[in-house]
Amino acid sequence: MDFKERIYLWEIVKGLWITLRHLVYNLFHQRSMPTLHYPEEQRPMPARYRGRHRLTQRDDGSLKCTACMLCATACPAKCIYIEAQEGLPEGTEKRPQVYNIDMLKCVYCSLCVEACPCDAIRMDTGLMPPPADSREKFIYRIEELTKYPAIKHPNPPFLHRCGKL
Amino acid sequence: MIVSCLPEIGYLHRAFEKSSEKGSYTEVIPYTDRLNYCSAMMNNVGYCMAVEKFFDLTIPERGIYVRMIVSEMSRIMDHLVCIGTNAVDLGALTNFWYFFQAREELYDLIESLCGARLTTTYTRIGGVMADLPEGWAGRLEALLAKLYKVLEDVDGLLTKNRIFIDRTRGVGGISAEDAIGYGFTGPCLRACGVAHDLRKANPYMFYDRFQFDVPTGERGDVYDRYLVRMAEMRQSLRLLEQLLATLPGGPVNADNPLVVLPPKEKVYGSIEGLISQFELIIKGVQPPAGEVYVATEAANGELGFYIVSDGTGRPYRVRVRPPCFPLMSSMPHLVKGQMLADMVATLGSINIIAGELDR
Amino acid sequence: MTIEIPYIAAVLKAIAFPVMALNMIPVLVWIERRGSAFIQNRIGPNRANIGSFTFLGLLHPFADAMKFMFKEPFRPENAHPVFYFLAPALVVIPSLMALAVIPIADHVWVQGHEISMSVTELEYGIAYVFAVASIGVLGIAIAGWASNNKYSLLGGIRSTAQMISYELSLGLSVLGVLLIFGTLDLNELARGQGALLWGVLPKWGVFLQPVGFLLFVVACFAEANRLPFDLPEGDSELVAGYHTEYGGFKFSMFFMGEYVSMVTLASLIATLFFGGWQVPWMTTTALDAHLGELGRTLSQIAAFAVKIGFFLWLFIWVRWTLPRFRYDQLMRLGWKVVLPLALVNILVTALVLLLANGF
Amino acid sequence: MPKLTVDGRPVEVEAGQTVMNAAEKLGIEIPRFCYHSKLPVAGNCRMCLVEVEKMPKLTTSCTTPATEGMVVLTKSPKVKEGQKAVLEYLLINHPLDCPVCDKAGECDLQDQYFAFSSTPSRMIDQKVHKPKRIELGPTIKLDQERCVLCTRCVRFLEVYAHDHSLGTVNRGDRAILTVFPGRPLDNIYSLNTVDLCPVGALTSKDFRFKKRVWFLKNADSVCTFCSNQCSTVVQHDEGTIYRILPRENEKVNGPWMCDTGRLEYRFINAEERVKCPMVRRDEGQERTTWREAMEAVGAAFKAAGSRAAGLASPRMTNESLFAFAKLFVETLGSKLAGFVKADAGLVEGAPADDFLIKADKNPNTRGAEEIFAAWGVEVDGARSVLEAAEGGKLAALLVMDQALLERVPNRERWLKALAKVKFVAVASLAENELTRLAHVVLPLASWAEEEGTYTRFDGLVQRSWRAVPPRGEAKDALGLLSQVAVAAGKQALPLVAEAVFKALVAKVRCFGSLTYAAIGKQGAKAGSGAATHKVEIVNLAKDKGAGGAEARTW
Repeated sequence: MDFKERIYLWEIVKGLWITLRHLVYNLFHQRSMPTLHYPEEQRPMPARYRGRHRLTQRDDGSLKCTACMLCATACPAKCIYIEAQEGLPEGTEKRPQVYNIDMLKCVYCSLCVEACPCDAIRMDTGLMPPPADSREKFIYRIEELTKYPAIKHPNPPFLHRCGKL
Repeated sequence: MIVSCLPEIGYLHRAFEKSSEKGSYTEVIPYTDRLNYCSAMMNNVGYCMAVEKFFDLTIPERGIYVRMIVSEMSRIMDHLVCIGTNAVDLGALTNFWYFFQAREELYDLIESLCGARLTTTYTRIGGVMADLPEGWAGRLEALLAKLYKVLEDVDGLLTKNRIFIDRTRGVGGISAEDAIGYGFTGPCLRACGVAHDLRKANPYMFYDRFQFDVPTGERGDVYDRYLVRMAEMRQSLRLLEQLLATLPGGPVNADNPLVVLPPKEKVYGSIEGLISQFELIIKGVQPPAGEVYVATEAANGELGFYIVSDGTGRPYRVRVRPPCFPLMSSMPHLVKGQMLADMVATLGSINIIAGELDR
Repeated sequence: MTIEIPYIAAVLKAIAFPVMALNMIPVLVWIERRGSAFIQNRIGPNRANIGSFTFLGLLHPFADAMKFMFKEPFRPENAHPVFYFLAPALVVIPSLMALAVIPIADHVWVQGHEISMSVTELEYGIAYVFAVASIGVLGIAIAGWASNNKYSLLGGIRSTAQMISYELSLGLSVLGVLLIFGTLDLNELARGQGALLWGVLPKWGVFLQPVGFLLFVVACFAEANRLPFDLPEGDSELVAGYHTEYGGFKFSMFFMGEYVSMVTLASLIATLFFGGWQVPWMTTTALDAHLGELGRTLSQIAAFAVKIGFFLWLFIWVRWTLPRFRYDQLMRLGWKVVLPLALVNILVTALVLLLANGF
Repeated sequence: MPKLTVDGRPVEVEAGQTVMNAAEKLGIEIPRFCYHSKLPVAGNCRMCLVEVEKMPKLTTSCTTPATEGMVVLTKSPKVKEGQKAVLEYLLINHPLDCPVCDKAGECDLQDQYFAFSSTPSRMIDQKVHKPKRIELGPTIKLDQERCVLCTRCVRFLEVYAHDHSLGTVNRGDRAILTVFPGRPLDNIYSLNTVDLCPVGALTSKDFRFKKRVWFLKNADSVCTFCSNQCSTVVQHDEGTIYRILPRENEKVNGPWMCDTGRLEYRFINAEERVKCPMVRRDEGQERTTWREAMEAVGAAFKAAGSRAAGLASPRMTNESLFAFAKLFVETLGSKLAGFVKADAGLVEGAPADDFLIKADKNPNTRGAEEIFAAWGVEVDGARSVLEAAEGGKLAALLVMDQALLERVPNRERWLKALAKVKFVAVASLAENELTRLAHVVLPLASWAEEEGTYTRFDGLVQRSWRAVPPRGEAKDALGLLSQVAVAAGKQALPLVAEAVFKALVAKVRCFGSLTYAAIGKQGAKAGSGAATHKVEIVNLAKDKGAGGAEARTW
């Protein structure tokens, strides 16, 4: 410690100067502060944001999902529960009868999206799951999973694997 | 005055190692996020490097560059948290906010890279989840200058401030011999004057291609740890600058269909891709039977993954060598004979992350 | 029956001054919160509103006050049934009492009566302030003890020791000023600083006694339990120290006590070292001549307000800049640095005065 | 005995063996689709190509006889290239069906593509489309796009089931597997073709879309549908059984199994099962607790003394039968016990063939006879019980199987007789006439829910492992019998099957010196000493299928 450090004051004044600088700058640049006024202002979610799941649909509104269970297999939290049923005569051979995601178990790793061979599940809603007051309400069924559109629709399947998104 | 101290660990024990045996090799990656959650990316990288060692995989240059970039970013983020919270414990709140703002901006970048801030799950066995998005490197480059400024601010507020020096100098010190004896690694060891850094001592990825110094301290006390971490952040920034300047093009994932999932367009469009997808998801990657140990220089020190494979798609055993554990075990030694308030400073300076400590 | 003017004035002042002081608290809290926010690149509280008006967040302190008032007044099971409730009052009342002798302007004449602009004017004013202010420590010590909590007790003990140590320095560091002006009456002190020094500078204590000023300010910080001397609270070590067990209105009384004593101490600094209500370079007579008595009084009050405003801001500003001392360091500073310096300061001052005024 | 080298390793095989056999002998894996060790060789998939020195082209190892001095390479670059080419060829028109295909996860095409090729697709043209979701018969659906035309299914049906309904028609990429119009594939062995199919062309309607195969867990078991006792694998997940597959056992069933046996699991999953004990009150049967039910049983049996009787079932395991006999003969001291074997008349009329299906639908008739004989229970004990019941001499009766009435022709007589018994307890899986008559119904575990051994009609003792936990409050037979003993104020019986088996071997001489370890997964016959106790195997010696199955060489 040299003398300047030893007498406390010099460094304290320097420190005060730094904080004052921030104060004055922020006083006059309030808009550039990083804080968001949250409910009114919302951060734009990046295109890759892993949000709430979404089951994609074909143009006729039927689910793309074929209940192949790869997502349930890849899921490290084992939060996906699927029951298959015979498909409609005009559609694919198999379709899900039950497709539940337990959002309380989900860890948002997106391995299900990566596993899906049909582009049937995506996490591109840009939404977080809203709070609920019972465990049952956190089990999202097909209705909840098809409720929200993508933030960027159509979102080409996993283009970001090659860096284009 | 602290007469004796007994660290009680295990309150965040989540059976990481046992749970890892339950799923496929890929399913462990999200678990690794939860080890040192301040620098999840580095855990991802370390784990994937360990599994890749089974296969002798060659990751394309760009993939390794990307991994190095995220690792160095994570190192900075981790040190920002460590110093920021340490300062809060000493009553200086403002530094924390300056650092956390910088960290937030780094997180924003991480988020646009992999879609999550804390629980990244970014790397994959054989590469990474996704290449850098467009314009990402430029955003990072712009952020680097800002980070230098933040470091300067905190430097100005703390480094020469006598109150800070009084609180940290000679506090929680340990000699180099004792530190090695306890198994210290990382900044805490370097603060004792031992210039041991796995990136230099046992270069992995491309650390031997770039210039950076290994900052060391002298006395191994809280103040030296602070200085070493500050210097390391500057070195990481230096590394990031070099990495960004020489970032090559090309693919990021290894070209091995037995390990890496096929590109999505192949999965949707060809039976071959579809079959590979199914095989890799159902059975997982299946490393040959054997065992590997891969250690990386994580933010806190040597983060090692020891994996035993029995040739199936599930790890037979995963063992983590967490940097925190030896640090925590030295707590009684570090704080003995010191004052109660020093405990807070010391604990903060060795950067105990319970997720990693208890696993 | 006619009540004489001085009595009416005394009653009015006795009501108005504490009300003014208490009303400063929300403003101070607001400045503290918003100021710290801006220092830390945040926005700070700005949500409480009436209709759609938020008044820049000014309503938050009021909302807080309301909340405090409606909280359940509980007592921890093993806390002392009497002292636990008595302690907050013991903190807040003396700090309000100490304000009684602070003059905010020169005397005014109302219908031929000379009225002082303080609640009361005492010849030994400064001694009264110290005497009363030191009762506050009793409140804190009792609060720590009566809570029956080890952290609170430690906080209380720390506080006692700290206050005793620094009260000595506090008293000694002003002796120089008192020697120079030869009075203990605060109004007289302020009046004495109206002259000019070498025809240029106002004859303020700070110019005559720079060392005394610094020591006094340091001692003030310690007296007010503000960072870097907030050891009785020390949130990282003592989980808020003496008021750990307090909530609701009782907690807010500690809070008020702290802020009122900040006001007292800031007023003291202003009065002792910055000429009190003196407008620089303008004496009371000069102002009377130009602005009339009302204008003069108002401008003096304004000058005083500006001065204590600055010092209150200094309290806040320092808090968000510096780390906290350790207990032993605080004691060392108090006994080994501040106290000897104050003694030397008195000696030198006395010698100089002796030499200047002749034996 | 030709000697040859495969991949540089010398091997000697018997004359007439193929190169494939030689490689298998060395443990070298050669990929294949159409070849199956139990089927005639077709050689049409070309997957098993190997390189043989001095042969100009790659040759199929499944058809090439091993000859003296042959040098075979199975992993040379040329072979690998050939394998890749074959796989690419097979995949050209293969539909992108893995997500909807039940075979995914156990599909030879998937596994072999991944193991032997994993080269990306070069196909840019439209795939050939063929009919999908064809109802081939009551049990099977056909997808002609997925079919790789290996004809395993055709060959199986022709050789084993003597059924010529399946066949391939057309050529080239128009070739399809099909049945004659209006002649569905309706064969009791049809589901074996689903096992044989290397891809997902043939899928079982029963298992279709129920569960992904990679979630299934296996438990080795024995089919209890008839006295042939096919070795099986019970595939289950989280307490539910999803399908039963044959387990290869040369001594019993080879790799085949009949459809009836495969579908026998359904009653185990059924919701209608008795899940908790029931007691008859005035207004009918009411749910109750085990404690209350056993109090009633205990009171009745205590009061009955030697007037207690029991009826076992030849569906029970050897261990349970042993415990049952021990309970009545030793613990309760009642000579009135027996088991109800299928009536000769019923066995005569039951479906049976010369392959795997036997007329006696009770798996363990022989075991029951041996064990009861060892305990000195008369062979026709059931008749004595019936007569005693008719005479109103019975105070308490324990029936171990609700299917009692299915095995007797004189049901009315039995019903009338049982109605006269003062107290009837029925350990049961499901409700029927008999349980409605019972005073207490006790939930019994099914065969998949308990461990034990069964003795086949030819004396082969086979082990069955527990696959799933018992439904509801059901108890396995050992536990239930022990409870009865305790309730009657006697000592508890052992609960662990292996311990009971040890006691059984000690008591029943015809089990020789068998142990669980000796039985293993393939079963074992007791030594020749076991034959000293001569038991007439009712009606089975006359069964024409018995000899036929034995005589067949796989």
